Amino acid sequence: MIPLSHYLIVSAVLFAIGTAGVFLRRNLITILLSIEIMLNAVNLTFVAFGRYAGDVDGQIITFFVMTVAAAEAAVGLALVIALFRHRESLNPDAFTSLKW
Amino acid sequence: MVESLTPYIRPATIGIMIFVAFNALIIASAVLVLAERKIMGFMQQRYGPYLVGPHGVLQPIADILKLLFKEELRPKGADKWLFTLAPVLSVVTAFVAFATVPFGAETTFFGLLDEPIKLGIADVNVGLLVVFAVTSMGVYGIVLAGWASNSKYSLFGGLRASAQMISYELAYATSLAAVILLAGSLSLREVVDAQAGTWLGFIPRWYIFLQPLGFIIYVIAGVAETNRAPFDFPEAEQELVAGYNTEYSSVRFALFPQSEYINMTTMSAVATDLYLGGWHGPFLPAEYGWIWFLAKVGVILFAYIWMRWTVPRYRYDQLMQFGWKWLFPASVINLIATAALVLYLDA
Amino acid sequence: MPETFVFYAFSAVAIGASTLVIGQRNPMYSVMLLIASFGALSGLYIQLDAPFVAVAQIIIYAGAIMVLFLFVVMLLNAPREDAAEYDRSHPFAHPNIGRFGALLATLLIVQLVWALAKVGELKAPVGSRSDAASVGSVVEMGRVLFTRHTFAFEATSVLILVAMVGAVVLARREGSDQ
Amino acid sequence: MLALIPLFPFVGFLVNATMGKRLPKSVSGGLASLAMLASFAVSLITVWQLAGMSPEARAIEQTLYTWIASGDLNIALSFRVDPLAAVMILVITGIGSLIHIYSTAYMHDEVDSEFARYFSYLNLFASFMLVLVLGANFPLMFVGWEGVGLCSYLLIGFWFKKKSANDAGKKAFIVNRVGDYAFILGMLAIFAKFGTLDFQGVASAVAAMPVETGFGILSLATLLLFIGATGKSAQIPLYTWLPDAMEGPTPVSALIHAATMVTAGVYMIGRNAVLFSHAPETLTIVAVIGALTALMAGTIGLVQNDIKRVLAYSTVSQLGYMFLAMGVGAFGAGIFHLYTHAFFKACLFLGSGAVIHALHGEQDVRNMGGLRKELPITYWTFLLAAIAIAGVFPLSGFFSKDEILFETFVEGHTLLWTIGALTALLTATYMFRLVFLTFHGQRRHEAPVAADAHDSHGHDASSHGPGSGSHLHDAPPAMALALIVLAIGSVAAGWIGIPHAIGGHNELGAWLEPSFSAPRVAGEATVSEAAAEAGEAAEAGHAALELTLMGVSLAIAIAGIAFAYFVWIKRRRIADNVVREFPGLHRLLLNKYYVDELYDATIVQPIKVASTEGLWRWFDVRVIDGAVNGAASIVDGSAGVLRRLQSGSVRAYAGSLFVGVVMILGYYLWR
Repeated sequence: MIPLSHYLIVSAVLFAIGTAGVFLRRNLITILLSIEIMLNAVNLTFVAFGRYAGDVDGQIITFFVMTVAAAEAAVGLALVIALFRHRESLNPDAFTSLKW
Repeated sequence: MVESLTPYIRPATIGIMIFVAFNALIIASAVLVLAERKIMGFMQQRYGPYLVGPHGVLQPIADILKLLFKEELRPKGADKWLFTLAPVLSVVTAFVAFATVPFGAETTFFGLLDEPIKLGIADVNVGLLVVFAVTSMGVYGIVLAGWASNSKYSLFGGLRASAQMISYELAYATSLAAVILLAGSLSLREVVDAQAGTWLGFIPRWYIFLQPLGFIIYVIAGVAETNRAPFDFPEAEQELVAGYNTEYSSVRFALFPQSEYINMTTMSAVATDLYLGGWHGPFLPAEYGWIWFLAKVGVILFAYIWMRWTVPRYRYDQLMQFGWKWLFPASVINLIATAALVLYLDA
Repeated sequence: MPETFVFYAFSAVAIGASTLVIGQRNPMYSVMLLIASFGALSGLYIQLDAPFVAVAQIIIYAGAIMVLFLFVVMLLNAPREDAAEYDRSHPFAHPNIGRFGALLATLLIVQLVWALAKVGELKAPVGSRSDAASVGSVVEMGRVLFTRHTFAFEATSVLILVAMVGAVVLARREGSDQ
Repeated sequence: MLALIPLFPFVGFLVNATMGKRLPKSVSGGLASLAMLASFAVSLITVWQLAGMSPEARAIEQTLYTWIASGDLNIALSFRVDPLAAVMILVITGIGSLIHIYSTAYMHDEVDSEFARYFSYLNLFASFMLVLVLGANFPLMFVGWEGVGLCSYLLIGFWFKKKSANDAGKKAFIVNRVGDYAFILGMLAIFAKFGTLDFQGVASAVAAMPVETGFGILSLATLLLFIGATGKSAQIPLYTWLPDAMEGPTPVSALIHAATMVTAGVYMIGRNAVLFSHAPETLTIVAVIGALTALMAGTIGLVQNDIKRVLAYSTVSQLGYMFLAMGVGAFGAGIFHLYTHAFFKACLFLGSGAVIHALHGEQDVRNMGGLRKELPITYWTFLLAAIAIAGVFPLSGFFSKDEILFETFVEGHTLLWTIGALTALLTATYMFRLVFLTFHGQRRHEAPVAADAHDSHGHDASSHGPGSGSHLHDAPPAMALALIVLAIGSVAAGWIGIPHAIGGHNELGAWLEPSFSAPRVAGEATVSEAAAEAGEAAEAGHAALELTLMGVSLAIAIAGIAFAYFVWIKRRRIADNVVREFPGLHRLLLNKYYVDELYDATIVQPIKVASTEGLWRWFDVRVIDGAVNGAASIVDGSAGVLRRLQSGSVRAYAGSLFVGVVMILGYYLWR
């Protein structure tokens, strides 16, 4: 049987990858993808713990996370499209007008 | 490992099943190619393919050979990997989708096997969802093909495919949910077995009689999912030369119609399992139920082809309108009504 | 030890794919690789006796959300990143923030692994405390979802609605209001 | 059942207020009148039930639910009708419905929405007034008390496009607020003393106590309540709003500022008769104030030229009478006068309204005269009401006023009696001055011009067509009906209170008697019975004296009328001569003793100055604005530094957040 900690480590690594992606990439879409990676890492943690504790709550929370992810993707991509229409660019550093 | 996913069968038999199903699908697609052209001919009062072999029955073989000997073209500026991946992906998903579709009761293949086995590759407790999941992956093949070949027609085809398939998946899934409610199980085999027997001795207990609306929605959405006429927008000859597969040739090209026909077969098989009582039917012993199964699938496939050569293509906006404003609400209503019915009967 | 092998295989695919997702510049590839990573994750879910979550993962993430991403990528058709113009006024807006972030990420991994190492209980096999049936059954899941978590469920439905409206409003071109 | 009485008008209000704009006049007006009639019917039934009971137990109480419950303060939303309340609800609903009907004709020139607004206000007023009367405890009464104040404000300022109307409304509201404040204090005092605010509870608690000697808590509470009453019922010192209230539509003046609302104070004292009768100090004050108000208002009324103002001052003076009665402990007499006064004063106002209506907004008596011919109905009804108020036997006014004077005399307040008698003379005089100036002699006006000149009235003269002044039309049927009914009332209303001295037996007095005594517990009954017997005996003893006094007051009335006739019909010069002889006095009266100016100088201006110079120029500008600006500048300064961090780059933010995560996690690990 695989120890719980293995799953947790996997999810930790995935989460870190996601976070790194947010910083490394200069493309809004890829950044959104990185966020999806993070969410999935968390999902994995939930499911693993749920299996360990032996109740279905972990999986159910996963569904809620998926729902949120769907909503986030929809709104995020809509924003990306709107932004792209304004400046022909997907670079987050190009949208720094929201400051002092 | 997980009990739920292990179809507690011996690897040998699972191998047999895979072999059977795989070849069955390939043959089916070949037969469909011929059938399509024959029926088209019949409908247009022509002979259709007639030269290759008696009444042109060998026409599919000829087609395959022709395509095999064509040159592999890849347009300049096309994306190397995805251009190759796309057709493979579509055909693979098409095959995999069939993995959890049972197509017969226990049989020994006319005594070839010492003990009977269940016809069907994997019997999963969420089989229905697996089918749905894999078919939903099928869109990628087309979308990638459209994008990778770096041509505007293909791109339009891909965009259309993605939008269309996403839209119709909703109605598709919702109509499935109604059946799941009735059967109370996600396992296709259990759904089928729930339809054994008859009402009043002569009406078979098929869900099509409980779910007429659901069945219609399923078939329409299925047509849209497989990008068949009248919903064949991804490859609308008159508008985009050949849609997503404009730039394809030879084997890569061959894989697309191949996967399309396999998807059709899967759709029909699932429809049979869900609505037409699968392999259950009169006159034949349960052991030969798979004959019934084949017959029913054949009927639905004929309907597919019939539809294609009878109904003209929609306009794209009409497609979206229809999908979102009619089909989906109808399926939701159907689902709610079914749920109410189930509740009422249980209470 | 087949399941150990399966676990490592899936984990490797998931991590490798994710690394590649953030590792190269073409969003198209990123999307495809992410789908692969999701597939691997659903494999892990199956191994965790959560077949329903696994299938849902494929249907929702791979089948719907990623198609949406793909659609947008194709729509905007901006395959490669453009070089950024930075304003130096902010410490974090520096070109090297990328590397800085990567550093932080590795730091985070170290910390998390360390934290896990600290907790001895987690070394126990994942299935040791309960049997598969208790978490595997879809019926049980549905029951809990619609009894204990009804409110959250409804809330998410509202959330989805809001997101839908928001997306429509945002993505609509100016001037096409009528 | 009881709840229905205020409910009907309230429903009418809701309907008119919400969908009135879209309703035609006939519907909205008819609806409002119907609501009033319905609640009148219910009131009749209620009173019938009441009459069925034995005199001691005459009370119906209905508790809807507990309204406020906090600590030992426990207030139920409960209505209670006893003989006193019965009289009041009959007056309110009866005269109220008449005035509603009258208004349908009077306000007919308004546009639909205004029309509906008017009737919604009117209905709201009626329902609040009924709540005031039926409320079984102070807070509920106070609800009605405030509500009628609000409605009176709304209705006085009904023609809000006119500045004068707005000012009058505001004045009424503010002056009333002064009184209400005192009223609240009075309630608090009572709660502090008795721990309950229920009328019954207070009454029984007080009945247990000895009559207070000197100025104690009871006197304080009652005095505060009385100040509230002066506000609502326009007594010195808070009477100044009532004359200005005449800016409102005339039916409103009739209903609110003559018949019902202004009598609320009197009713309140009657309701707490037991309480007040235990505070002799206050009672004396009440009596004196009442008498003085009566006299002063009478003198002012003698010289006013605006027909409605004259009536207004006469109202004030009649209210003075009522308070005089209350003050000398003749609660029954006071209520009796309230009741008769409602009839003839309403009739007078409506009559004046008819005149104004006919003259398209002319209100100045100097421009009237000789209307006897054109407006017969108005004339006769007006005349009857005038005779009634002047107090001529056997019209209603006579009995009530006479009873008051008699009681005053019997109680030994000879001075007050003199003032009262003098006021009676004045009343008769100025009322008939009004009658003669308005209806006799020759026409002294040109209607259209007058209409344009003093269009102090919402009507546009043109709606009647120019030159219609040459031929005036009498009150339309709806108005005529109200006038006639009220005239009959002002003749006959008094006959239920005919004193024993002239062979009647004061039914009203007997009817009201239980309301003014403490709720009796078993065993006490005999005592109060004895008291009643004694009362009868006293009545009998006084018969001779009463007869003489009657004669006197009747003579006074006749004299007043005759004097008026002599001065304003026979020898017009005399009046002018008098004016010329005593210009100072005349100006003093004409300017209402300069009371308004006095208030303005002593109260309004100081407050104005204090608030402008002190609160505004110094406190607001220096302190408050200074604080605000200071805070703003601090924020501004710090923000100028901190804003550097806000680069607008999303990844920068994410980076800072991420650093935070790593650091916190690190802290927990290294710890």
